[in-house]
Amino acid sequence: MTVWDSGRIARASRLQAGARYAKGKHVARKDATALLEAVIQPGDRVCIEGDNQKQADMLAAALAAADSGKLHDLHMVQSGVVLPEHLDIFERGIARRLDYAFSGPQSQRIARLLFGGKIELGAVHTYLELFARYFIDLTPQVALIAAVSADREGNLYTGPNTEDTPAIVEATAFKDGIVIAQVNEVVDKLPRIDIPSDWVNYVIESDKPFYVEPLFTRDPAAITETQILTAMLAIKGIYAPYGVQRLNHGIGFNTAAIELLLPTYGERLGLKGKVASYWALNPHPTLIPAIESGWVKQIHSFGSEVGMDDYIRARSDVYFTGPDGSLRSNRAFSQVAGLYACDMFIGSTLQIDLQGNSSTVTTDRVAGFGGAPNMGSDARGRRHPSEPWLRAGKEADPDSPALMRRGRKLVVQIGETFGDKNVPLFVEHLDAIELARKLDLDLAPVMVYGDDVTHIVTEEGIANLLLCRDNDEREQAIRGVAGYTAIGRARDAKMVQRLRERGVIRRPEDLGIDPLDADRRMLAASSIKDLVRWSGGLYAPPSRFRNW
Amino acid sequence: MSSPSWFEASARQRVKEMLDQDSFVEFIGPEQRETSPHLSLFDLPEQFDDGMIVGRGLLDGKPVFIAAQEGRFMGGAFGEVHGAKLTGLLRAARDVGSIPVVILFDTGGVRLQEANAGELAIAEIMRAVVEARLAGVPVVGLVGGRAGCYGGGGLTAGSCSALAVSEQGRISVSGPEVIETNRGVEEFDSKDRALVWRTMGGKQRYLIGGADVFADDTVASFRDAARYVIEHAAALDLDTLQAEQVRLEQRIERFGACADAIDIWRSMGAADPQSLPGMAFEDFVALADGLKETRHVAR
Amino acid sequence: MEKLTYRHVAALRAKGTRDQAIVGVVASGNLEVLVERGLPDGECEVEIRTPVEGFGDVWSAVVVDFVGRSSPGGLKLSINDGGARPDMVALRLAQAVRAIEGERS
Amino acid sequence: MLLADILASLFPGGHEVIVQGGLASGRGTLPSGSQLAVIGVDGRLPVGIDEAARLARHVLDVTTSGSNDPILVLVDSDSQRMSKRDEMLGLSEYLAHLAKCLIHADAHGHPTIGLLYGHTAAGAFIATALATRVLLALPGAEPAVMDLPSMSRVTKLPIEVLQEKAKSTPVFAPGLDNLAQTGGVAAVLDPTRSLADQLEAVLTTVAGTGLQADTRDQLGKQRQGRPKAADIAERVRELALASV
Repeated sequence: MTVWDSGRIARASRLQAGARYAKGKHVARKDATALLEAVIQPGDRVCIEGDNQKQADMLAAALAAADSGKLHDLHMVQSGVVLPEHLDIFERGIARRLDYAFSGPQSQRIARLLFGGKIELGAVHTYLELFARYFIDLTPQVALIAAVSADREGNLYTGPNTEDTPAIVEATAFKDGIVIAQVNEVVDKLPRIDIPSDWVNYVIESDKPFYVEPLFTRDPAAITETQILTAMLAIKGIYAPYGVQRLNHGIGFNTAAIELLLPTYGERLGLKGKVASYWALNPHPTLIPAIESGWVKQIHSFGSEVGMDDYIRARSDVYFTGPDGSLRSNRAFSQVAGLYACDMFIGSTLQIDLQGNSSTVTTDRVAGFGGAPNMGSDARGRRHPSEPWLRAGKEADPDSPALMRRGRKLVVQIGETFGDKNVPLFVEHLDAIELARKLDLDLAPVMVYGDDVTHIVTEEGIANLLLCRDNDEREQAIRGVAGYTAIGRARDAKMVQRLRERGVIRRPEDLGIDPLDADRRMLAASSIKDLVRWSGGLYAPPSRFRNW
Repeated sequence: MSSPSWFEASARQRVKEMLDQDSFVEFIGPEQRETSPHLSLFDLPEQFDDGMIVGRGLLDGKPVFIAAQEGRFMGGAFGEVHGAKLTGLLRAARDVGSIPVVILFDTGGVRLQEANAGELAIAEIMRAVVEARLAGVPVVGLVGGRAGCYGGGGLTAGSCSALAVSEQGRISVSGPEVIETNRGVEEFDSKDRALVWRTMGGKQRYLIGGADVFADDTVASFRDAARYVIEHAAALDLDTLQAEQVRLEQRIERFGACADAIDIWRSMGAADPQSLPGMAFEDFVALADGLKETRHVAR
Repeated sequence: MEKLTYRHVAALRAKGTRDQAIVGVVASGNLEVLVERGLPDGECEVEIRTPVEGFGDVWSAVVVDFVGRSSPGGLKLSINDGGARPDMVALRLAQAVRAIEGERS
Repeated sequence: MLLADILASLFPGGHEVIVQGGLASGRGTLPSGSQLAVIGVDGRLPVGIDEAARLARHVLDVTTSGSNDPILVLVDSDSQRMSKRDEMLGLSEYLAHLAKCLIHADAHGHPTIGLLYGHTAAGAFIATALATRVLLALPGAEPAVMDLPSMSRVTKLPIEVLQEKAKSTPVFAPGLDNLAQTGGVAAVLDPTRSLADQLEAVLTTVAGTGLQADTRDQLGKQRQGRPKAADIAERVRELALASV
């Protein structure tokens, strides 16, 4: 006889196994590992919540402390491989297979484990892809999540850093999985309920608050004159002509410079209200001056940012907040917003090749891209028009009839021609290809494909790839802004000159920008302290960013 | 345009913009190429002025000798040439007997690649500071740069007639990393920047009497501070030293058992000591001037 | 430490009457440029000391473009490099010419 | 040499120097009959705020005593005390105060002589031994600005490389010879002879009141340890004087 509810039966037996450690739904911290050993089974798909910001760090440590005789061959399906414990479980044989989206600080170690055969790699995803697969073929049997607080019944308040939690819990709880939450504290009354208690099976009070990385805090003091020049080029050469109202920014210093130039340089260009009003963006501290100057109408966020909570609470017209007043972030929804409702993505990368493909993966670092590939891609499913989208579409394809012409999302790569330690931004071949060969992958880890990129901005100028009519032009347009890198020096000077005459390449002087005007005094804030001042004292930066 | 940030400005900008317009004359300027004779041994690049600018200029029409360290070159550290320029300037001030000296500190201390020369330079500078002061010359220090005022720089600052410091300024002998390396992270967590600043930063120094004027982080504010401290510089004599002895002994008696600067501020009477680091310039000055007990800071 | 010297013909004499100027600072990723008059009006010399060896062709290209874009006739530019990237070098060279031409920063 | 042996050799007729908590203070009579005030740091004690304040108090007591006794500063110290408490309470002020008291005393009839007989380093070195008019040392003294392992950490150069470089220049590596060559240590005494005799000889050269020119940079030039300092300082001085 066919059994149609084997999942439900399995869940019941897992819950029974875990029951001895629980009082209601509450489990003591000291029993965390034992609970995991009881409810997880060898070979399970397990998600440890964690992305480029928040981490279910206590549960990660509890799993890493498990007996590898009891728990082994797990298939980890999680956004981030960020904590040492995330890889310890592979080294110890507790886990074997991995599907993930992002790894920042562990990117070097992950590469070593991949080469050493300790990790069997499924794929490197974007956040949105991985969330999608949670509902199709990578549904977790057990999810280990993090919340700010729980009440006695097990309702959860995930607070400003809600981030991935709803997507993970939705997929797990409604497909017979087990949801285990670490919480900073158990309280009588939650500020608001983000996850209802009947989707949660166990709650463990952690000995310290879950870790959050202040990844989106960029110290204005570190912004260079060259970055300011690239920011001026982007504002005057892209934001202004396209009238970009809806956008997403990456996390680099070039885009931080743009944020800090809006209230100064942008204001002088008369762009207030005409560009940069609606955002899919984390609460970047560097956007505070623009917000305070009345540039920003609305922001939806993937996650929160350390120290921004009070500021957000006091600016609920701008941010999405709950009835309790605190931010409600949601990575899945914000990714969708960035993909479908934004007309531009602008961000930095480590390598760009002659076709415009870009990647932050190098041969010894398997970084994963998080959300960038979704932000930095043209959504083929988009159907609503907007001026920048239509204009970009027309530039790419001037001859098709307007009513049948797809628009294009503006995907802008911005950076200096040389990065840290004089490493060139422009390369003949991406390191990602070499890595894919070494690891025998079916697909090289490309962050943004060249055919999605519309503009490249460097200190030498802007290359508008939409206006290139063939691969040759495209290559020379890229070489034409590649500065003194080997790629740049090998340009066909005559062709580059012709491209410039056609406006495919625009130099600072073509835009009426004098590079010598790129001065730090143009920044609306030149230090973290300035940002605090702009916020009226509401922004409370983490200690490591202070100089007071 | 508002006055530029002191912290952000280069040593040359600070000198140029705090003196009367076009009044600065440099001694042994960069075109003389009197660079360090030792850095090449370590394959390190030289700077034409060795990170120290000395010269004379006018402040409100009155002549001053001025010296400025570039905190971004070798962390503003004292090397042989760097230090000798300041020594020579102080000796000249001693000989003239009437022109004050303004020192714009921005230093991590002794330059390790020429450590012995740097250490001796500081000994010579301190002796020259005292000689100038004994000759009746005010020698004043301004602290608010990127590199802070560490090591021998801190000792030299402590020898000056008067000091002005901004919030960003730090005055200390051992740097945070040095303490952490030698004594462990439990003694001092150098990455905890709030701890660094409340332990050795400008506000703490001003509150406990380690500096005479609290300046805002602008060239204009430091210019005002310099004028003020030149006017109010303490003479160096036995009375001053005895007063300083009493002041320093009392500090140990009163605060020697405090575990943290927050405890010091609380015992000074600050109602909400935690709020001091975040406090805006004017608010802090108003509060601090109510708390500071030693009005005349003998040094 | 590598020492590089480039001499070029310059189209125009640099404007202004100042004898010398200095911009930048020798720090990581930065450099200082000391600019002095004293060469014949149609000549320009750039002398570089850099701890990063083996980038002569990049320096050469930067200097050629600089001489083409600015009008550094009669100028000697001496660089102490702290490992600056070419874009920073180009910026400082342009700033140096502006500084000796007498514009107040 | 140990402190007790040094004191015995200096003051064969006995002395009133006491050592308390690593700090020495008191006075002694040299064989010639002249009186000598003594302060000192012994047993490689780090110099923190408490130590600096006590030493400065002794110096001020001598200055106000009405005598014209020279002050002998005996040094076997660690570096400055590296602690949160000391820096929080303003160690730089305490060390500077001690140095100022010594230089002030020197200028007011109490010639100061330093005698380095053990270790010393960094800020403690500046505030004690280097704040005297004449710095003497005994063989085996170990003055240092920073030890080579720490220097290796900061400069990111292996210790062997630093040791190799130190052969060609006295300018950075620790050690008595290097400090002497750069002009910091005036003379090294002979421990096999009477220290009292040797000290009295030095005292005759520093007799008299008022400050004498600081000649350490000249000494460093003569001994080829500091090629530029003396000339640069003198050039700046002359330019400054000419500018007035």
